[in-house]
Amino acid sequence: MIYEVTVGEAVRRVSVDKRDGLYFVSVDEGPVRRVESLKLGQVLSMLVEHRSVEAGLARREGGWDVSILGSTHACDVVDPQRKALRLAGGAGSGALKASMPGRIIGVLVEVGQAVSKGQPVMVIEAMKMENELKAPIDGQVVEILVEGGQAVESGAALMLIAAPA
Amino acid sequence: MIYEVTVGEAVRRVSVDKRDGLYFVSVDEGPVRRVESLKLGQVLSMLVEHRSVEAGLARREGGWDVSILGSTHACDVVDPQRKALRLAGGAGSGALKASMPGRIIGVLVEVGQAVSKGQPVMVIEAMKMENELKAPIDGQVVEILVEGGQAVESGAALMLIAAPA
Amino acid sequence: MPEFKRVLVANRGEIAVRVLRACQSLGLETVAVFSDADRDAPHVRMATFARNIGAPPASESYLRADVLLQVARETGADAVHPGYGFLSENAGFAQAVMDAGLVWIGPSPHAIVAMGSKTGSRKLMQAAGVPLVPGTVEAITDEAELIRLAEEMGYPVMLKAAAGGGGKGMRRVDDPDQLLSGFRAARSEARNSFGDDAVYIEKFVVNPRHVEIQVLADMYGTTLHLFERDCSIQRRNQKVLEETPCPVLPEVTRQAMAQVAIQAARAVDYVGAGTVEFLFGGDGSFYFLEMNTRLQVEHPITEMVTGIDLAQAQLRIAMGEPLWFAQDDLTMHGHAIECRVYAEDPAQNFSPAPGRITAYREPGGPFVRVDSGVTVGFEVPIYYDPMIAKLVVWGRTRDDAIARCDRALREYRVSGIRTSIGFFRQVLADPAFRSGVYTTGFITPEFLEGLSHGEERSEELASIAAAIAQFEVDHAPRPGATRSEGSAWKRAARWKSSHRVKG
Amino acid sequence: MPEFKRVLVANRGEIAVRVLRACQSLGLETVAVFSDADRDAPHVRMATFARNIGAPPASESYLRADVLLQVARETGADAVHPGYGFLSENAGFAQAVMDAGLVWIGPSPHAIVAMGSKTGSRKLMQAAGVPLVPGTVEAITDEAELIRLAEEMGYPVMLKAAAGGGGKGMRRVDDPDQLLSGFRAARSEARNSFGDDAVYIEKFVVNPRHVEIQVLADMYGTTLHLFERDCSIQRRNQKVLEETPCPVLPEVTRQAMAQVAIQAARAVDYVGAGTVEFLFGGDGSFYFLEMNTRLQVEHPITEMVTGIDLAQAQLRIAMGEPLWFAQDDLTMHGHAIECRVYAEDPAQNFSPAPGRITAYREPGGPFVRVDSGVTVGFEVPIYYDPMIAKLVVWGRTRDDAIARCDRALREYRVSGIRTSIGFFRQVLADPAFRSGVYTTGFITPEFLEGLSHGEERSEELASIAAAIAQFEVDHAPRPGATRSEGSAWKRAARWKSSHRVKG
Repeated sequence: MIYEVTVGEAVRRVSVDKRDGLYFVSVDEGPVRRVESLKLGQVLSMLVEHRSVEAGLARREGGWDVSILGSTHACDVVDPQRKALRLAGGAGSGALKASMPGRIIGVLVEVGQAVSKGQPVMVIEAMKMENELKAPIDGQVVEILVEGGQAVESGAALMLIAAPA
Repeated sequence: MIYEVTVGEAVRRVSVDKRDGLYFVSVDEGPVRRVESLKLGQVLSMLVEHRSVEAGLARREGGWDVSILGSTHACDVVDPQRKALRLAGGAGSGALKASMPGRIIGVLVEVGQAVSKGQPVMVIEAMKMENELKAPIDGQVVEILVEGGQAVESGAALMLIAAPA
Repeated sequence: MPEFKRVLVANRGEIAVRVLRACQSLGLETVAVFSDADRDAPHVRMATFARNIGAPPASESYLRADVLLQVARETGADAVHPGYGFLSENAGFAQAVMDAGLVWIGPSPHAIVAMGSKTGSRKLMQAAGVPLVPGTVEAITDEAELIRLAEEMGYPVMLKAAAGGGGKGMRRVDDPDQLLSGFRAARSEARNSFGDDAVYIEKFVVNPRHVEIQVLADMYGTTLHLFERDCSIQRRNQKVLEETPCPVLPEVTRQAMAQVAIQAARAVDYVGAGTVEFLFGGDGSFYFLEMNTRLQVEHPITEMVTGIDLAQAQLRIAMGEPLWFAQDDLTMHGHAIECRVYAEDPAQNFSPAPGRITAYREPGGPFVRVDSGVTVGFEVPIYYDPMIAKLVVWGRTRDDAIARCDRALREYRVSGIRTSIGFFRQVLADPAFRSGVYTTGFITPEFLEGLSHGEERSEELASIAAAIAQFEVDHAPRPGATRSEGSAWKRAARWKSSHRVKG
Repeated sequence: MPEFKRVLVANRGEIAVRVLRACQSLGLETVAVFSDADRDAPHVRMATFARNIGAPPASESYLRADVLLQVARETGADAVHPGYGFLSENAGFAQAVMDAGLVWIGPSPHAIVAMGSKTGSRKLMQAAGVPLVPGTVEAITDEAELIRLAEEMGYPVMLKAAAGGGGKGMRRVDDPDQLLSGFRAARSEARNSFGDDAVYIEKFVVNPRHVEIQVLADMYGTTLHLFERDCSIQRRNQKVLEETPCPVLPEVTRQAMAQVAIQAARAVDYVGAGTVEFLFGGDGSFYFLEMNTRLQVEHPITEMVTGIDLAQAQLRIAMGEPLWFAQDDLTMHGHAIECRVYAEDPAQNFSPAPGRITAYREPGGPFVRVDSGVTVGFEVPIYYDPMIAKLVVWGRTRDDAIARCDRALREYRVSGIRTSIGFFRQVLADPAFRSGVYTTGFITPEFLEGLSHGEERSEELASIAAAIAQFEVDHAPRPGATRSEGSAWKRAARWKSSHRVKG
């Protein structure tokens, strides 16, 4: 099984095999490492060639948030075979999702308005801090799914943006 | 719903009602107390008339082990209606079960031997300590299910004792 | 003599837990309050009694003075501890508590009011002889006066347009030669920018640090200091890491600063625990900033080096106990550091990261203390301050404390939300921090840039973990079998050993 | 100068964790070892490397010197720390480690052997002038000699049948008048019981306490003491709670005992951390019992009052560092108490209670330390010592420490297994303990009897909890919905607030 894992700018091809309860892992076709891995709730205790690594796991859209020694790495995980399938499907529809739970305190655009990728379109407040949410693609605002003042969960769909035809 | 709860020597009749997510509890027909109860994993966080009580729970044969402030109370819980049924069933067969996980280091009786209730019949070792297991009833040893040296889980059946006919 | 037996703690999170612990050590009963977002929070589960006080937004729960007083009445509480934040520096609430016949665990409303106003407290402190950042508030027109003032306050000085803002009309002047030319340039710039050439002069504090003095005062006029805390490591003007002693504070300045703090507290007849904050310049000068009339977030480091439990001290003082130690009984023993663990993402400019904590393990062992307000399973709410815990360590020397702090940070495990734990390891490793010579400008954009570039090796391990986690999901035989590996070890072991004995 | 960078920790549980922490604070890499029963234990998860060393029984894993040395070789470890228990006082293992070219973090095999034999160490100590419980080992026949000996050692004395046992042929004699009649009676009883009238005399230590002195010695002949620990609270001759200072030890005796301990250590050229145990009589006398040539379970209370990290000290001494402080630099600061938390049921005569820990929360806050070897989800194995954690607290005074200890015990939450946490609260509440005047006989059958009678109110609350738990099982709508109440609070809250804003 080969996964494409993206952390920040870096993309790694991680090949994973499981035999007799042990994982054999190779990164970017480097040496194969033996990993004894034990899942304890939301934590993965790994012995990577006997090196002890504890990784906290949290599911995220398209992959996992992995915490190692207090730092969290956002890992996008793609199975290249499925990725191919996914890319073949429809592209260009942009649903803006809440990146954190919070309260919508500002909607900066209107339905019908043209927006460009990266343009701030909404403001969400959490823990006394305001955070701008940006348009994921160039396009036109089709629908706004929340109102000012509304509390939202992380991942909730907030706005639909249609790519130019 | 009324439960008969036995802790040590004391038997209490605990009546439990649930309305609108709140429990209304009365012990031995005493005053009805309002209990807001929240189960957090194996812990029950109760507000008993606003008094905050945290109870650790562990399932045990016939009831619950309940830990409050570091002390564990073995609570046998019986639904009187079912109890009636249970008593109506067959009585007098005695299966000796392991009271803790450990290793059998001594079998003190033989098949066919007569034993009396409370007589030590087996020795189990756990954490460098030896512990005697006692016959649960008067009777005759019918079968010994384990051998010396064997490791057993808590609750494992160790020996069958038949009550005198 | 005020007596009380049951304390309502009008707060949440780690500070509520902190106060509950102090109460319990003194044999006092406690009443916790909680909003709908906090039912399963530790403070609710630790208190003697707990009452719901409303909806999650603080304005509908923790800031509802009327509801808090009603709960105090209904639960038979006879004292109120406000913690920090929320209503802790609200003189009206303090007065209302006292009017209701309850003991207010804090200074008098008079002291809160006096220190609450920036300008009012400056005037009061000036009258009490407390040093303030020197400067004029009126425009200067006479160049001779300007020269005299600059000489008086010492160089460097700052010339500022009275109507200014955004850096316009500001001139730093480092020596007398440049004073007049700088003054003329500033006036001209001010006139051009704001149509007003009024310029005033202020001392420029070079390489400032934020240093504060802890004070304790009883009802009988005894006011002691418990030395300083250095709180210069800040992000967005908020403290994130504090240490004591301040690594660059000369003993003579420490003593002088402490005396000034006592003076400041006495000027408002202060009672209880309070903190006097100073700007400490690289040239050894220091200036009063403000007094916080409550327990400070970073109070634990003072506890670690003095052995005094400040929250217990607040309670005992409020009970009317005279201070049970003298100034000479207090010494600084070793070095302490506190890291404020926030639910936030340092790599994303410290953006908030609320959410459910799915795994949680605090560090332990020698001279490590965690004051926290969360547990596993708790959902860090979006409504309040993102601080979830404080990691406090002690060492015989500063180097010991730093090494132990790094060790404890390595041990701290939080899953489900992002935290600032990894960020602190970077602070501790920084040469400027190591040297002890740093200022309030320590966290620069460059420092943050470094954060977002994860370590290669750590990222590779994260990739492997993510791939294995994904593999397990893709090949999951059935739900609920996640512990199979661990059990396999044990099953195999049992089988082997029982087999061996039989054979 | 011995140098090392990677330490193999040949142990498990809390002491393995303790040593890992010390290594990490010093920047050393670590190798943890684990049996099949310990794969998910914290020490495995905290170390740099971890290796499986065999089946759960200690004889097949933690006691396998050969396997440990092989793992050290394979992992590139260059030093071995044995912890306590297991191979820590095994001179052969120490020698093998050194023969393999690795650094042994402990005293020399010679010192281990010398102190390992009860009779050998007594002779050695006698030669070194260390006080032993006075007595003869040969039978006494001459009454005049008996009188002289009794006078010499002081009353009360004990007459013991040389062939005796089980209390037969033993006579306590409190004053000279009873000596000869007691002697004749003892001889006659001995003759009748054992057919042998040989009787010897030993000093009777009245109301004994177990007091021990911590020592630290470097490679260069410097041997210091770190004061005493009182370990008199015992069950089945095993320590369960320790405190320092000893509440009844006069300063002059403390000094004398400390000097004797240093003498004892010097007599075997001791290097590293060690403990000299004494019997301390109610009359102020004290006698050498034995020396433990390793880190002691109860070492943390010494750390709390001296500020010295003893596990780090072991490592630094083994690196060849001369002691970095002098005797005069050491003072006792405040009071510390340790409770050994066992997985056992105090109400059932402390019978073991292994099993899976289903919920776990350690206490925190000021001056509270937990050294533990477990986490939630861990199954406490049946194979090893039942100690799962040590709760250590500090206070400025003994009363402060006791109050804080009780507070911390209240806070400690363990579900799934029984522990001695509640038992300690009973110890702390006991008037004899409070007074500080107690002996090794503190835990009597009557004390245990009190334990098995639960508190009425607590039992009632347990009954209510059990009934509600049962009710929830009986009325469970479907599996996996256990958090519904909590979520309901939050759902309701969100709904309310979003509703409000819309309206």
